[in-house]
Amino acid sequence: MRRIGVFVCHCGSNIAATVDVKKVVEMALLEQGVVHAEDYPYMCSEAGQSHIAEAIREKQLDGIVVCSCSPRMHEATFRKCAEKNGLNPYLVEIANIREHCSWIHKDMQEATEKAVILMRAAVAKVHLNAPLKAGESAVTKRALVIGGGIAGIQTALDIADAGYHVDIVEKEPSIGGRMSQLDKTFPTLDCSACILTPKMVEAASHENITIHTWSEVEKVSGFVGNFTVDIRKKARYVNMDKCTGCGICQEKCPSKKPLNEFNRGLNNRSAIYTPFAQAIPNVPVIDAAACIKLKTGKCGICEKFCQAGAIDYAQTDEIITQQYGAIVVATGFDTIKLDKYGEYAYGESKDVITSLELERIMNAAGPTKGHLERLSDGKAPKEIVFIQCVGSRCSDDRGKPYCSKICCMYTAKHAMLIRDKYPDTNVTVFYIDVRTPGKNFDEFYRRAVEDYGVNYVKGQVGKVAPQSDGSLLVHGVDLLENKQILKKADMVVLATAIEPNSDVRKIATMLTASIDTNNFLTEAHPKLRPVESPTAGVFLSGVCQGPKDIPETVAQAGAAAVKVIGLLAKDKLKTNPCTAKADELRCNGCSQCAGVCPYGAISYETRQVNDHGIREDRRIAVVNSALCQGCGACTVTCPSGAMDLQGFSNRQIIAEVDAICR
Amino acid sequence: MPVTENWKPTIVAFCCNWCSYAGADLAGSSRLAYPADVKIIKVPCSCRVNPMFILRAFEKGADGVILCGCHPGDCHYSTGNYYARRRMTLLFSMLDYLGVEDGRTRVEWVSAAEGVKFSETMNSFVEKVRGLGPNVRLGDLRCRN
Amino acid sequence: MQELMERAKELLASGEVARVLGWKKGENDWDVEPRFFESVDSLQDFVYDGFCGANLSKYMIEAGKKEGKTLVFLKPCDSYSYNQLLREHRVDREKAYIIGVGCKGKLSISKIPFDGIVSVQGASYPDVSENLTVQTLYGTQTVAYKDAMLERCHVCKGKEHVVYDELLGESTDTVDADRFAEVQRIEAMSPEEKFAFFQKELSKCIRCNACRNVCPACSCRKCVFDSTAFNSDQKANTTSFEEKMFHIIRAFHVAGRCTDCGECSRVCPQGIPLHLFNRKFIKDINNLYGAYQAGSDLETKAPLTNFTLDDAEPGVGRG
Amino acid sequence: MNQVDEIKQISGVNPLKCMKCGKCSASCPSFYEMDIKPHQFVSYVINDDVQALANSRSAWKCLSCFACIERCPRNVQPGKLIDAARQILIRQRGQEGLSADEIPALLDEDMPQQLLMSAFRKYRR
Repeated sequence: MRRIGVFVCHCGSNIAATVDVKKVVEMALLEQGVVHAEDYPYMCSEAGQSHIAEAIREKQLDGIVVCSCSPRMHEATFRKCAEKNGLNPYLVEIANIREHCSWIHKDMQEATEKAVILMRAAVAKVHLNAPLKAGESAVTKRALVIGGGIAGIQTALDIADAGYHVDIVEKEPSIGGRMSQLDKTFPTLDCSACILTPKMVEAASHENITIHTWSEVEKVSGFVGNFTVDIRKKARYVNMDKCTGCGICQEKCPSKKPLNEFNRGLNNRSAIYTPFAQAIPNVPVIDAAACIKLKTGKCGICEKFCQAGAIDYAQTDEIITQQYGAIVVATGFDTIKLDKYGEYAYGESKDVITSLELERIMNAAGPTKGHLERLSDGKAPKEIVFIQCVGSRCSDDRGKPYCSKICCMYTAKHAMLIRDKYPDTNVTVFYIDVRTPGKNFDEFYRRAVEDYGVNYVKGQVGKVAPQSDGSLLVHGVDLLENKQILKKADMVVLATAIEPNSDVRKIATMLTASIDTNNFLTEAHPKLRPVESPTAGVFLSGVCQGPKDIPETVAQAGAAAVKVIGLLAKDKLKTNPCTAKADELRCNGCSQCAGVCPYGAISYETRQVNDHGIREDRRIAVVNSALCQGCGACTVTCPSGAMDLQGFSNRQIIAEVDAICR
Repeated sequence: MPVTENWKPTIVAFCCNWCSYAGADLAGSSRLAYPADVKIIKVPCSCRVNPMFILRAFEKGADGVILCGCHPGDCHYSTGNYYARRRMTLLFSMLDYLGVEDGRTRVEWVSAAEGVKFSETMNSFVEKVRGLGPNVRLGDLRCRN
Repeated sequence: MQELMERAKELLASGEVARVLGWKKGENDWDVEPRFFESVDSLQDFVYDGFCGANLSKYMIEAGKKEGKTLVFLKPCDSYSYNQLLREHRVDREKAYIIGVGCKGKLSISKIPFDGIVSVQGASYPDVSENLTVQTLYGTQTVAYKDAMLERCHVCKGKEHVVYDELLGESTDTVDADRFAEVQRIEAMSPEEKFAFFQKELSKCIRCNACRNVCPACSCRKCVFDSTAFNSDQKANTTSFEEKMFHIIRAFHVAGRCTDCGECSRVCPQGIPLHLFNRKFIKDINNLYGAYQAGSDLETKAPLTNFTLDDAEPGVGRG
Repeated sequence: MNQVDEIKQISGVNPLKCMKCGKCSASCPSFYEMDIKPHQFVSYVINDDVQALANSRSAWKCLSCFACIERCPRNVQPGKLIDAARQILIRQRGQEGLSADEIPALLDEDMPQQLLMSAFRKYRR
């Protein structure tokens, strides 16, 4: 019979306010096998843990139940504490009487009653806990970074500097990501390419980094420490070793119709192209959908002009399979589609553009070679209106419920740059609240207002009506003046909401990383573990985890790198001991369980078994505990209950059910 | 059998450790109340819940059993909830076939970020079970005190 | 029946098979029992007629462990069960010599008394004829063969064998009912009526475990109800709920593996229509996940160890 | 039931959802005829001043064109609030609103359909 100690935490007042902890202790002592029960204001504190240690020694406890906060918070803490005092860590169970009880019930009597029941369930379970031992599994000393934007590049550089090999997989023909499309960056207004390109070159030349551009992750299997990843390198139709990047093929290519994605579709590009001048690798790709040679077999001009003989129309996709110890998701973001926002006439008038399109227009390498002009008639705009929160902070199904965080800063940047370069252009910004909370951020915004005379108006815009004379009539409102505003504008820039890259859901499913309804990857803990996914071995870097600007992205990229280095530094990883195990006397060998195992951890062998005196060769299921992750699918498929899950065994769960329904 | 006013239903909720248990924690930290009759049992994945557990809960006096798991596609073990979905569909269909009130059992997919959904699910489920009164059809039909 | 007996003798005598698994006449004409015949002359008692409803594939689990080959006679519906056992590695194909026997539909002895024929002495029918003559204390009565047939034969799955070494005897088609008609009739009832129906049926259950012992799919070395695997070893139905639990779990464990051979209903001493549980699962699986016949082949994944991304949500059709 | 609950119950609007972005006022065609502007409706309800809203000129100047409801990013539906304010006023005045059978007498060809719809919406019993 187990000697169990029950420790009830007040959690300051979080629990004690609505749960009578003394009553829980009193009821605990009535439970079978409970030889010690006490309460303490902060059980997870040093002092609290010393109480547990003392009780273990004094009362020779071999089972601990801590009634406290969620096991996702402090189960590890209490298990370490038990282990330090000579008790197997898997003989500790947590009853969640805070998040699942005290915080959500107001009536003291009701909450206490429930806390007692949850305590009983935990005691009933601990009675049947087995002293498990964590296994070990090897760690492949190599990391994979999905996404080659600033987040991916920074993470890869930091990991590579620590001496581990990193592969970057980038969907586009070149790394650089969203940042390579920006003109200037806030708050220092230095040119985006100037601070990004050196990092790209450093990543390209780093001996520990391999870059796979024009490639996508196709399949991921395995788990932390040994992921097996299939990477599809799409056919470039250009031999990367021979190509010198001279660019003649792009000039001579007759097919100029495809829209240039890099310039947000504002101008066109040739079928064979590199997205931008400083592309890394500086090797073009052929867009199979637009290339006349690949479609009809005629043409082949680029092959003729290429002195290096690098063009190879016969190239096909290639699948590379690689082992990794850790995977970092750095898939970045894109602006949302504005087709549901008819009131801003984004689709109707060419002069209503998004901020990202404005970045390209103001960029010297952009479609207008850096001249600020209207896309409809090419004239310089005299009246520009910026509209904030387009699609952000919308709880209807058209937009996103969250604030995209970076728009107030980049709109202030745009306004300042325009007023500086074209002093006679008036800039008006319609805002709900200006949110510039970073270091030197508010000062930056105030400079736009005070030094550059940008006209900020508090009030959303109701409608943008394109007029017959080509101008745009903006129906706004000035809530502070309580006046409606009808402003004639030459150009309207929408600060569009951002959302994670469209492929992130596919990647999340492959990595079994949890993802929320806005397609942001869920972090293990919003405050305490922001760069790790709950799925061990998967780390988050950049906007895939939530809206953030470049300084935060680089900071998070570094943090993710440190977590990866921490993981790769270990030779052996502790594996979860709560794995499945087959009882050889009950197993029918019917291989139903292998049919449902997602990790292929179950194999079968015929061996001799002594079933109460009957010696027989039987076909027995064997679980490879290194591969098994403990999901339990096999335990329910097994009709005879032969397959059981250690740590969550059939009898333990039945015991919990009985304790709850008593 | 008249439903006595102070009758409180017993609800067992099996929550998967990675999504719905975290969703329950979020409901807790956001102080989104739901009736105290709901007691949560943590399981590694929704595919760990055996029909024996559900029937055992009813046998021992539960009035409603709800199974919460990750949204299909988000399962931490990639395919766990797909199997749970098939098993529970067949089990619930059999319980309806036996004439058990369909409000007593339910499956709900709740992600770790959906604290509100978790609380709303529990409130609506308890409401439905309270409407059905104590569990008779899946309990012991012999004389009750 | 004669050529079966001759062939059995021939194989046994030649030593190709060590034993023959067939049927033997029991105390009365109609309760025919499965039996192992070890010697040629013991084959005199071999019988194959309308009363041989027993499905012999389950006995092959143990037979496979003995020395030498076993000759077994499998009706078309029994062959599905054998195939399912083969797929679950419970039987040894090399140790079995399978003769697929023709089947003209099997008789259910429990049906005869209910048609007002009392104190039956014996029953027999010439091989070909359409009806059955029943000798009773009060003279002989004739019953149409079709009326005395087992329920499962009215909805027979088809007369071709899925696994055999050789075929003997012809079959006649006996299908004249819709397989899921009864299930649909119950499904259409109100919850109260459904509850009353099953309460009435299941309250008759005496937990003799005949259904479990005869079912080829329900053949665990140690049944979950006989072990402490779940701490729920209810050997007897002490409460009305346990009757339901036993039959729900038994049907659930064989869901996707039950070949609908109808043995459970045939052997139930209380005459409970147990096939209604299994057939309900088969109907749901067919509707929700595509028609699947357990035992039809060795490759397709069983429905409960398979999934598609857009399966129906549990309880979607409910209030 | 005090007026705040009454207006919330009629309109089904939760005024607390408003983030004061002003898009309703920006889209309102009869902004200038109104004394209380659309973005202020919610504050009058929150500050328990429903009577002022009911007695305001805005209640009758609103064309119930639903532009504000269409474009409100927070689904606050201010149009329904002012519509509910009208209902409260009509109820206070003993339900002497427009009834369907009085309409044929008021019809003339060049009266726009929209006006009829909004009149019936505003003055119905």
